[in-house]
Amino acid sequence: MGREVVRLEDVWVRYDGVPVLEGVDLTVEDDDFLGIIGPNGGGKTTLLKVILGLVRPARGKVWVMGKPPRMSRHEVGYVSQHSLFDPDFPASVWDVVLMGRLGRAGLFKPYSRTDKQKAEDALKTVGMLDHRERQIGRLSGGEQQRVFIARALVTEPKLMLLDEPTASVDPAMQTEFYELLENLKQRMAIVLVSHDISAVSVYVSKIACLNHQLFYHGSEEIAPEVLEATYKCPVQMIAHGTVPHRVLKEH
Amino acid sequence: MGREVVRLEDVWVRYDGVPVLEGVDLTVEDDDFLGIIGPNGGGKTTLLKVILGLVRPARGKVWVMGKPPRMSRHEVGYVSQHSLFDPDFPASVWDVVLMGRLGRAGLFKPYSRTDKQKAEDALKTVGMLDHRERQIGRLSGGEQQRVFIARALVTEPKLMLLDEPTASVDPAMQTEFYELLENLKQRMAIVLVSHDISAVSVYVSKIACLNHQLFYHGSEEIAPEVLEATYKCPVQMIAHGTVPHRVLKEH
Amino acid sequence: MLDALQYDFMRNAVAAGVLAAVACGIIGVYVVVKRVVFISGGIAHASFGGVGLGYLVGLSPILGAALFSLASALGMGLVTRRTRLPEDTAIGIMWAIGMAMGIIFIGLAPGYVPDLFSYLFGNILTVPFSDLVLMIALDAVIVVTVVLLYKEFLALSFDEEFGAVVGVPVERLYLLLLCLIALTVVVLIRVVGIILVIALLTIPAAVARQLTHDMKKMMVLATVLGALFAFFGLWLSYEFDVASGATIILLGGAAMLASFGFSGLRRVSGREAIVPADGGQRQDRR
Amino acid sequence: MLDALQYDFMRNAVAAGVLAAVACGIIGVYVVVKRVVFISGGIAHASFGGVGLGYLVGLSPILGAALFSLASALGMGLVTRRTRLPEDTAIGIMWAIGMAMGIIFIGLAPGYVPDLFSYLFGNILTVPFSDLVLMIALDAVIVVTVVLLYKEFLALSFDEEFGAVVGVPVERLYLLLLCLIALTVVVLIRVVGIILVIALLTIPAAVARQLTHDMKKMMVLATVLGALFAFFGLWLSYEFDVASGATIILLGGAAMLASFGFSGLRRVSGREAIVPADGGQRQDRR
Amino acid sequence: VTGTSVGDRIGVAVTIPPLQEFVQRVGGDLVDVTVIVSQGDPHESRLTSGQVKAVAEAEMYAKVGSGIEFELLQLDDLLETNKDIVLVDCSEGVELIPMDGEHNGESGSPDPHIWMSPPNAAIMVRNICDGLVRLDPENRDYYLANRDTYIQELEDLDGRIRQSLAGVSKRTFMVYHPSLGYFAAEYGLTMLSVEEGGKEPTGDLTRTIEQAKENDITVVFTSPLSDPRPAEVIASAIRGEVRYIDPLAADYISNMRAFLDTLLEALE
Ligand SMILES: Nc1ncnc2c1ncn2[C@@H]1O[C@H](COP(=O)(O)OP(=O)(O)OP(=O)(O)O)[C@@H](O)[C@H]1O
Ligand SMILES: Nc1ncnc2c1ncn2[C@@H]1O[C@H](COP(=O)(O)OP(=O)(O)OP(=O)(O)O)[C@@H](O)[C@H]1O
Ligand SMILES: [Mg+2]
Ligand SMILES: [Mg+2]
Ligand SMILES: [Zn+2]
Repeated sequence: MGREVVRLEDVWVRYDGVPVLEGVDLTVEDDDFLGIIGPNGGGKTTLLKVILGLVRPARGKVWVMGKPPRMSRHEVGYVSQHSLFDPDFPASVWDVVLMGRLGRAGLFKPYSRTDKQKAEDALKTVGMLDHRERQIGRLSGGEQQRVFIARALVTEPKLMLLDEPTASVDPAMQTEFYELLENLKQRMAIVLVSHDISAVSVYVSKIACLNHQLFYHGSEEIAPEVLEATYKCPVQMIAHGTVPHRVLKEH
Repeated sequence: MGREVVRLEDVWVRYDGVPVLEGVDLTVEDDDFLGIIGPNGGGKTTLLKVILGLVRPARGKVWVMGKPPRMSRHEVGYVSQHSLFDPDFPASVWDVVLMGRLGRAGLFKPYSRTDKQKAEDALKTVGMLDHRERQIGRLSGGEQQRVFIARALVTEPKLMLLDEPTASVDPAMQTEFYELLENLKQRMAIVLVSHDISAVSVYVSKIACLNHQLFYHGSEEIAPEVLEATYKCPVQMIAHGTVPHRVLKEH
Repeated sequence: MLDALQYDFMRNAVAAGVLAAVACGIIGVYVVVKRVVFISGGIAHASFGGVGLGYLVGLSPILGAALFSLASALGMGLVTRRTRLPEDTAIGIMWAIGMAMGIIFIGLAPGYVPDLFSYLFGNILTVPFSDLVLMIALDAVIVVTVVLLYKEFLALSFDEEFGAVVGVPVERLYLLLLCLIALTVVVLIRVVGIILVIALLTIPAAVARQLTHDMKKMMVLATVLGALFAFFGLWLSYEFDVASGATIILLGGAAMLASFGFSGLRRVSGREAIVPADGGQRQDRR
Repeated sequence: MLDALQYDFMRNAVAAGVLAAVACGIIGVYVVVKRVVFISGGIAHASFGGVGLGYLVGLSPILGAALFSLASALGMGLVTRRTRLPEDTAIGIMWAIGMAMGIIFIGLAPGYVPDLFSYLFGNILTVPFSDLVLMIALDAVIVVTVVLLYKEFLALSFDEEFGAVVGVPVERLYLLLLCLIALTVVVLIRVVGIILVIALLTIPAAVARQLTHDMKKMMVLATVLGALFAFFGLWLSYEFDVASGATIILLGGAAMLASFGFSGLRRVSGREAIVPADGGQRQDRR
Repeated sequence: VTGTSVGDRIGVAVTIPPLQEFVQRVGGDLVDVTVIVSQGDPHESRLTSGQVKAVAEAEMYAKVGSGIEFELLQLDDLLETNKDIVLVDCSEGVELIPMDGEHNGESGSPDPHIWMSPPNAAIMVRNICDGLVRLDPENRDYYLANRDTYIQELEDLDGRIRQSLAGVSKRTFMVYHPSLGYFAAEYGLTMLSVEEGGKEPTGDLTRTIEQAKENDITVVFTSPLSDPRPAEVIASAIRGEVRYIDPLAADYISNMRAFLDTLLEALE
């Protein structure tokens, strides 16, 4: 139905000879909200990095917005799993959010009025405008995460990649966050990596399970057997017997 | 019923003035298998470090086996949340497991026959005896975790503290691991920190929820309201509506 | 001191101090926040190989130092990024190899090597006017580059991965930054010498960091602090007749201890308790 | 070379090389695996302050160096563990302050300071017999300590937290280890000088690490390699009449490049693909 | 280290280059001279393996003997490689004067630069000749004849210096490294020096500049062994110039003559 924003064909990635992605095929359309679940080390982060062009596959083809990934980076927003930075780093929230405009502003030029306007809007969206002068390292983990989401938003992406964005965020904030995504999904394609199967199954429109290979389920229900294949263990361990249902949406 | 192995009274811990543990009282008896759940940053790791004497509380009292924690360390086994080490580190599995005997062997003395015998037994228990000569950094994450469990076992602890021991272990191995715990719990008190509420509720005999304050539930059922208080958010987010029941034990 | 300023060489020394402070104020901030103190130290020491080469082939030693420091900047940048050698081992080894090459070259050079010590330990009192011109040029290069690429360098220092994602050529910028460090090292060699360069790069920025969270302000503050250390260090060394470079460093060191001691105290009194009892290996959140 | 060995002081030089190799083989392994290369470099440079103090108050400079290096070992150990200063900044500053103090002391010392150069760059040819005795004693201290505390040092290097949990006094052992490094530095100063000590501590251990995964074997290998570098470096420097310390380092550096080049090649051909495209900041799993 | 011993010529090792001319002129074709500190500063001690080889192969060693740091620190070790070597102390009979009092008086050690005065050089040449005669009595006459010829040249040099300086009223000169103490004492001049103990110049450069101005100095002498920049700083402050004097040149007499000419210009 929508336009195709991501297309992976038979993508293989190896680290030191050990395959991490094995023949992954994936299509994301511009109105998709795709959830990716899978065990630790399954290759979820790697898959996102392939889409970002940060990792080049050993085999296979990748198109983002019909172009090679590195050509379309400025249309992609990214919130990484670990934002490793020095808590004493001398940058304000405002500085950090503006970084999202780096690709648009261009080398050698200062940020334009538009850039600043977008940054303000994004901070408003995540409810952090009041904190714009605060030093980034002095915020709580959840607040930092909101700033990083704002940073991803200011790029005005057509595709948003979120790598376990709620891992360091407390449950109260998580709910807010998923509600934010509910709004965003009108405007862009979203790929959300999460361990939180229940949340994924509640909010996303499609689910894929990744454990080196990708089991892509489109918008159908996930059968327990599929989860079992992905996690290679009795599903009971993960979701105590009852597989998360779409039904939860109505909660 | 059992002998008391841990006793915390009104324990407060602050990092840089921010309280992490607030008036925690806890008792663990020698036949307990206590599960501790709670949100990120709730203070779970800190609580274990208090029991180990690695972090001194700002206020409150701690006894382990009736002594101050640093006096009874040799009777405590510990598997930490993150084992940060250099993957090229020149140590074999055997070297690492023997480290568990350091406290028993004493300074300046080489490891005794007994130490080596115990190390062998522990490796057998976790099924890693065949890998004793392998370099530790070259094992997979799950294999490493087993070695660390063996290292904790060789101390022949009366109390075993496990900090998210299955986080880097795949589900297949997780099941095995919980079965191992089933055996161990005959011999020692176990405190298990985990985010995996379902697993915790399946295997442990008591549950405590920690979010700066400790909600200790003894061996009763955990009511949804308790979980809600702990996680400060609709429980649906965590366990999608149905709270883990004891009932799962029969799975 | 004021009466000393009637002498050309003293005025040159003050000018050299200020020009050095500009370079080390700006670049030092990146050195400190991007944590490349040791790469900078390695670049400085490796430049000694160039000094030796200069003597050997009859080139200007400072030109040799510039070549070697640029080459080692690129070398260390690529080796620490592209290979899996433990970073500290790799830097330590390149560092010592540069120095060792310098020693061997000097040994092979014909005739005397008169001002070897002045390359090692520097002497701000004898900076000739021609060097001041060179320093002005290098300062200009540094200031213009940093003004033009300020936002990119900020992103590079803060979070390289995200920088790459939004299309900043992070590796090339990183290498450029290391080259700027190399140029700064060349500027500073005259003032404090190869061995003490690391201090002049680090101390003003580290003190400035205690006082502000804004990178631009940090740069201005570090420059001002560097100029103050240079001026008063020069004064003290003049009054007490001791080596100028070392005095500048010791003065900076004292300021550093004072500022950290102060904020350390503040922190200790703020934290109330929590002693990471033994074994609490400091956890760097980085 | 063999004819040169008829001379006492050439034999002394060879003996000094071997004794230094023992110290740097054993302690260097800890330096490399515990990643304290820069702390070691800092200890070495800070010891220059002691050399200067020795000249100033008329003490033996090597005694002064021993005092300063022990003091700076404890200082750096405590500062990097107990405070929140960024480690690289803290070490870099202490490093430079030690050096600067040395320069000031030497400036204040009366008369010529003739063998300053030999403290900076070492001269294995002038190691007096009395120093050999000192080196034997220090080697003995190092060997005995490491034999007695082998398992504790292993645990300390591998995983401090667990060590603390099983009741090993990790902080005290860490400081002891740094003190052993300080003693090693003093032993090595005669051979390669303050500035190159860092290389002799690192290179043999880093090469040995390429060849084995067992720490005891690594120590033996590093010692043998260090002795080979010292012997053949001495030989080359004798044949070509170049500085001995620098030759030893360059020889070690060449061995290092060869061994890493070799394993690097092996690795590249083994990995098949995966180029961490730009921005793939090297992720240290540590 | 320069020079090698060939054939049956007598190998003589000397500490500094000026001694090379002394020995060569006395020994003529019968000796082969090697300079031990041919590169670098004899005030520092850098022992190299080349020096070791040279001393091991020599039959005689001529040391300056006036307390040059290299000899104080390294010579015993070096001579150990050759226990039979004939050791000549050239300073025997030279009256040592303390180091430039104003700066280094407190240490009380003698000024080592004895060879910079031609009469001292003559004494040194005699000592060298005695050593060669001891070692090789058969060629005694040859050595004595050579010695006398060379000493005559030194005396000519001495006479020329005295004569040239006789009419000069300005008697004060400035040199960076205080290597001309014996020269100044011999000819009634006053030496001002800049450097102290081989250490980097500090703020007292201003005092030196004032001193230079008071004494109407227009030339600052320095040696190729020293960092030229401090001398340049002083020269530019007094609007004078820097001139080079090499106290370690191997061609002693012609070097001293050249120095005399520049000194005369400086004292104009
Ligand atoms: N730069 C790298 N070099 C070598 N191996 C790597 C690298 N990055 C990841 N790996 C390995 O590749 C595998 C997949 O990693 P990836 O980060 O994609 O997993 P993931 O699914 O995101 O896991 P998690 O749920 O823990 O975040 C892991 O085994 C990891 O150790
Ligand atoms: N050494 C430290 N210095 C300062 N703050 C710390 C330190 N260790 C932990 N903290 C903070 O204390 C809080 C509790 O940390 P703790 O590790 O105990 O949480 P946790 O419950 O184990 O969390 P998780 O589920 O993420 O492992 C966190 O906010 C953390 O940032
Ligand atoms: Mg991941
Ligand atoms: Mg934890
Ligand atoms: Zn002299």
